[in-house]
Amino acid sequence: MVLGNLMKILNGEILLNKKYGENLYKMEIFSPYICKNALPGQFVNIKCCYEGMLDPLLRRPFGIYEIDKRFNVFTILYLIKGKGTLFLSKLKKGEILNFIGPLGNAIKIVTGAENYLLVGGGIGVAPLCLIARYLTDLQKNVYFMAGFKDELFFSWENDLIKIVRNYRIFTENGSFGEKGLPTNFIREHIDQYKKFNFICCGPREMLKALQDILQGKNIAAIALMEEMMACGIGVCMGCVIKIKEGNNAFTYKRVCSDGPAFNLMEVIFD
Amino acid sequence: MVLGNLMKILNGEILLNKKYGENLYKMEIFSPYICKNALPGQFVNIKCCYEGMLDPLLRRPFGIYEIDKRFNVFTILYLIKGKGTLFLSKLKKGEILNFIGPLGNAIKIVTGAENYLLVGGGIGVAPLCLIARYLTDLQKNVYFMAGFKDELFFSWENDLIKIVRNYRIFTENGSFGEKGLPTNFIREHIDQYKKFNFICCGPREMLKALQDILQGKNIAAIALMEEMMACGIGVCMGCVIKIKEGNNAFTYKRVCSDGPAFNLMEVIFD
Amino acid sequence: MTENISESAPDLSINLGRIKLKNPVITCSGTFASGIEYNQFYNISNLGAVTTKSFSLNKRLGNSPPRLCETAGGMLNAIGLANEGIYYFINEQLPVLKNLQVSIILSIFGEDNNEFLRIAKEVNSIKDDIVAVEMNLSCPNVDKGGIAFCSMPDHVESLINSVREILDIPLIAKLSPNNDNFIETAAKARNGGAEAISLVNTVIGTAIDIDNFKPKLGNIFGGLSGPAIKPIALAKVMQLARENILPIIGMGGIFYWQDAVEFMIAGASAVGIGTLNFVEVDAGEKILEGISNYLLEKNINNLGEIIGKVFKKW
Amino acid sequence: MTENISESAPDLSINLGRIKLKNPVITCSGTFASGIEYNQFYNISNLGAVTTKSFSLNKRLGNSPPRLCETAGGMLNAIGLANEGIYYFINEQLPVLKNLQVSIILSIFGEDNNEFLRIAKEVNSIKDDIVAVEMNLSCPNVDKGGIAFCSMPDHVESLINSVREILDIPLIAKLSPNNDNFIETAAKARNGGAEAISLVNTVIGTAIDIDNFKPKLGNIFGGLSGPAIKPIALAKVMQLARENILPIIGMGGIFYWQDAVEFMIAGASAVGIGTLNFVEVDAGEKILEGISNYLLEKNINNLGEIIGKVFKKW
Ligand SMILES: Cc1cc2nc3c(=O)[nH]c(=O)nc-3n(C[C@H](O)[C@H](O)[C@H](O)COP(=O)(O)OP(=O)(O)OC[C@H]3O[C@@H](n4cnc5c(N)ncnc54)[C@H](O)[C@@H]3O)c2cc1C
Ligand SMILES: Cc1cc2nc3c(=O)[nH]c(=O)nc-3n(C[C@H](O)[C@H](O)[C@H](O)COP(=O)(O)OP(=O)(O)OC[C@H]3O[C@@H](n4cnc5c(N)ncnc54)[C@H](O)[C@@H]3O)c2cc1C
Ligand SMILES: Cc1cc2nc3c(=O)[nH]c(=O)nc-3n(C[C@H](O)[C@H](O)[C@H](O)COP(=O)(O)O)c2cc1C
Ligand SMILES: Cc1cc2nc3c(=O)[nH]c(=O)nc-3n(C[C@H](O)[C@H](O)[C@H](O)COP(=O)(O)O)c2cc1C
Ligand code: FES
Ligand code: FES
Repeated sequence: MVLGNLMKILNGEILLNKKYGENLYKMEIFSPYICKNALPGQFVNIKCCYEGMLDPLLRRPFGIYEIDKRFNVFTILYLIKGKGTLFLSKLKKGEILNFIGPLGNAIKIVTGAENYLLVGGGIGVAPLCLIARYLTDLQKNVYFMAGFKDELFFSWENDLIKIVRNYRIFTENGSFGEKGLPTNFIREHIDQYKKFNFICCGPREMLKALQDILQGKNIAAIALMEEMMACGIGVCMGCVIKIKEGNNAFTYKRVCSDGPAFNLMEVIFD
Repeated sequence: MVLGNLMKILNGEILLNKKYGENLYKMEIFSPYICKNALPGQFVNIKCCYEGMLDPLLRRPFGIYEIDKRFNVFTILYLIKGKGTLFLSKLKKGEILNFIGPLGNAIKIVTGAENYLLVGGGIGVAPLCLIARYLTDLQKNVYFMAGFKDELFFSWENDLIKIVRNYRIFTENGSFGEKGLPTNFIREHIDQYKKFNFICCGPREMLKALQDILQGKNIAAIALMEEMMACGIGVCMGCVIKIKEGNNAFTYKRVCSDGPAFNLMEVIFD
Repeated sequence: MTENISESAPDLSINLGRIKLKNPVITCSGTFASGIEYNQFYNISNLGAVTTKSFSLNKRLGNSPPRLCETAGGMLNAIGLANEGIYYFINEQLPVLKNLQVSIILSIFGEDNNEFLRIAKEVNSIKDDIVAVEMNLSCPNVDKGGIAFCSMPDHVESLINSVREILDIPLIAKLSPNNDNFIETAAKARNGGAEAISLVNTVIGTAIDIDNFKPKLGNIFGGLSGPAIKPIALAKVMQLARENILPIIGMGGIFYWQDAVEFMIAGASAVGIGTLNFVEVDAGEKILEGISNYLLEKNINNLGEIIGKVFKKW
Repeated sequence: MTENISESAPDLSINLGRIKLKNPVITCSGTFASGIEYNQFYNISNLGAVTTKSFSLNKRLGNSPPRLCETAGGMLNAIGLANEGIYYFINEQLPVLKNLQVSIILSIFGEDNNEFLRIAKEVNSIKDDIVAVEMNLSCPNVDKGGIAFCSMPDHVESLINSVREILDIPLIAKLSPNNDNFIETAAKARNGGAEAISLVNTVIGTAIDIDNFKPKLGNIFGGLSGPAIKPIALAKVMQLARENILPIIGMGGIFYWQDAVEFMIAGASAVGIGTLNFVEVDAGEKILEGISNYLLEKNINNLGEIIGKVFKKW
């Protein structure tokens, strides 16, 4: 596990801020430092207001979606949720973004594990894309499964096909890819994935369902977790989630500095 | 005196937001309602953040600088002072401005008064321009005197010459127009202006100096006052200034709804 | 469920003891004058009630300027209770408001008990024209060295009691968030005969001009209002509601309809719109609409279902 | 005046009683951990002092999540004083900090007097390595039904007194803005032997999720910090400074160097940077720079000239 001790405050020029769908945007930021130092699973904490403004007060965390070392550009994929992301969506090419990164720990690749099933729900696919890219670069066998509510992520498939060959897309309403939930598909075909390492990111319900499915199956599973953050660097103790520790006991771990990746089977959802 | 009882919340498209100098901008807003109902001396109270944002919390007041009834466009001339005006300066053509207006009372024109000396200091020239225009339309004899620190208002002279023929521009450093203060000039030549009605707007020091100069001279003088505002419509009692009432007594009057124009000789500066 | 039921307008009426209002949206004292100006923006008779600026017996000039200062997410005011006096309200404003058919909560204050009682006597003559009197107890009590009335619970009980003897219409006690003992004060206000509690008034604050080293307000200290204080106000309302003493008009930083709903879930029976009136002059109407749509969407038929609901989920 | 004089660096050193600091910029407890993380962004030994997260005797897990909620101009936290315990500080963190040559103010708290005393005993062994101990008195006193220590002035005096008997280094009493009687408490803290007062801790607040009717924080209530509370904190600091009881470390919502200067003009001898550390990780350095430039521009040679200056202009 690589500790985020390379973190820095950075300014980077926005090279692209493109609409991918109704509330979905992709932003490319010029940053040699991030491109050199960030690893898959890590995130950046972005200031979402102009200097001198206090709304929103706190930075907003975003997983790193792509890194292009040739051009020193990294990318985030984001959904407009509230005022911070609304602000981001209004920024134009050429404006300067202020962010802290790389934050959190890189995903841990166990030697010997060759097959990976990446399961993303909604915007949770974003950090998985960088991980997928990294794993394929390592010649691992990567299968990507994504679930969405509707066709919002339609154009994103163009990004995906550049990373992995084997993937399946589901939507709840069937408007894009297959109709259904990836978790239902996995439940029915779990025998096919016994030799796979799971890496998943998405809504709580999806992670919970996966935990249920994998219960007692002895399949390794990593979940990228989300929680409201204040500092993003492990000092405020604000972003904790409940993690099993010993028999029937638990502890709290910080998503920002102990995670964001956790052993899915140890996460307590309550 | 016309009461601001025509005030409305309005949305208007920005048709132009042009830099006139270092921190000086001119913004044209499409608004048939303002163009139909606003009178010289009145102001608008502008929301200076995007919807859903709370910084800055309060609206910002700006005097109306020009009204073009042919195109239903009114204009404000503004200086970047802090976050509200910084926000305004970043708005682009086509964006929608939210404002309340027309607010405050129109300037009162006494029948029989034919000669007007308008004295503006800094951004105080803005509301005076609309007043000058109005007075020249009424065939009054208007003399415009403007004082600035430096050459910031250089391009503004192009606007001025379209309104008045007789004017004098002073700068403290002499970089534009004559070197000096308009108040010094007036003090020295006060005899020339005995038959004039003064209308002035600018920094406190300028207004105070004019009050001194005019003391006991029986010359009518109106000052457009400024004060921090919360409501802009006369309900919060926040924007008051001290006004003489009777002998040695005083009262407080609201700049927004009792003003912004006051008899300069009744204003108590302390 | 048929479409009919879920789309029928929810019942927005509420009771604050004997006070019956057609909806819970009230304006806060001092942020709406007597409402007449706002009637140019929307029909203010649609509000649950308009609370007037606090009136003293005689005209008061108020504090010397500057009286305002913007802060992060809020504003400080040190108006100093400037007002035209109760006779002005009775003679000049009330006739206009009656004409507009507005439900009026008349806010009053005095420098001492005696002034409160003298105002009460004047108000008695117009008591049929207003729905309640709100006693602004956050103002300084000159008799007690300028300490706020509401910081002395026993005093509050006897004051309200004597006002009630003169004036038989519902009384609302408006309390400040600056005193630890607001729950005790609320209980005493009930004992004295108050019908409801308004909570909160502004929070004491200040700001300094670093260029001239002086306070930014003429009065040195001022009252903080606006979204900045919302979490504080909401906590106070929830703490008071938990004690079940009197119905509460919750206020402090409401800027979105969601804030109003939060106050009701926290236990407020009605909500006060204050500083927001300065920024969005048609806020009363918008907040009301927001609450109504929320109830429709959640299929809630009357406000009783959400008032204090946080305690069921605690 | 020669250019030389006006451009010589102003003297930023200050005294808080026996505590001598090279400059007035301190970090607030709980917003800086023990500082080690921040040393990656700037040299934290340049700060006047680093105040650590409050340590209890043993490790504490803290409150159940969610622990954070953003509000207008501020944030609510309900961390519940989660920390690794005093031994972890002494054994793991202190050696690193000593190496970095940081001036350390160690923040401690206990559930009862006994825990405070037991921590004091442990700290006694490292007392030469820290400049002061800050006693977080805003935490609940389990012996007294969970009321905050600092709301009981007499209790504060005897507690500080007994800690002093065990631990002979300067003590700072950190008070909460949630109690009316903070001036009395400060006086008692002085009587008990405290060297300085830290003011303010967070303001009690809450927020509600209107979709599920539950509080947004696991702990229901939380502490409000950030610019939203600055006017409130500044007023408290000014009220306390006026009484001239003890030197004050002023804090609450400082986000710009101008805010820090306001606190000093209001009477604080030093300033605490809290929530800002989360947003601008190099804030300590920036605020220090801002203060220094301000003094240079105003041609002020030492901080004593501006501390409490508002009272001369009052
Ligand atoms: C480690 C991490 C990585 C993330 N990566 C991405 C990403 O790659 N792309 C993306 O679109 N989003 C990502 N998110 C979520 C993103 O941070 C939030 O959508 C964003 O903070 C919302 O800000 P806002 O101001 O637009 O919304 P707000 O107005 O603050 O809130 C809108 C809604 O979003 C929720 N929310 C607010 N802050 C957070 C937060 N820090 N974490 C989770 N939910 C929050 C609120 O509870 C509310 O329901 C990530 C979050 C974390 C913790
Ligand atoms: C009736 C009236 C008409 C005005 N007309 C114009 C105009 O035509 N053009 C123009 O550029 N400016 C005008 N002003 C001033 C303008 O309102 C302020 O410059 C603006 O509010 C500053 O906002 P800000 O957020 O940029 O600055 P802030 O960050 O709020 O403050 C920066 C500085 O401006 C001062 N300031 C803040 N608000 C006001 C206010 N309401 N009035 C005066 N000073 C304030 C502050 O004290 C501070 O020193 C007018 C003011 C009034 C009251
Ligand atoms: C400018 C101003 C004047 C006020 N005047 C009064 C008043 O006269 N009487 C009173 O009881 N409250 C007064 N208040 C307090 C408000 O009624 C309200 O309690 C407080 O502002 C909190 O609500 P808000 O945050 O929504 O504004 C005033 C508030 C403001 C901002
Ligand atoms: C996340 C968080 C944790 C805190 N933990 C502590 C603590 O452990 N001990 C303490 O005395 N104060 C604690 N505080 C209060 C701060 O030290 C400070 O007094 C308060 O936040 C006000 O300053 P600010 O507005 O600049 O943040 C904490 C504040 C925050 C935001
Ligand atoms: S956000 Fe502060 S510890 Fe994770
Ligand atoms: S700004 Fe409210 S009365 Fe003038």
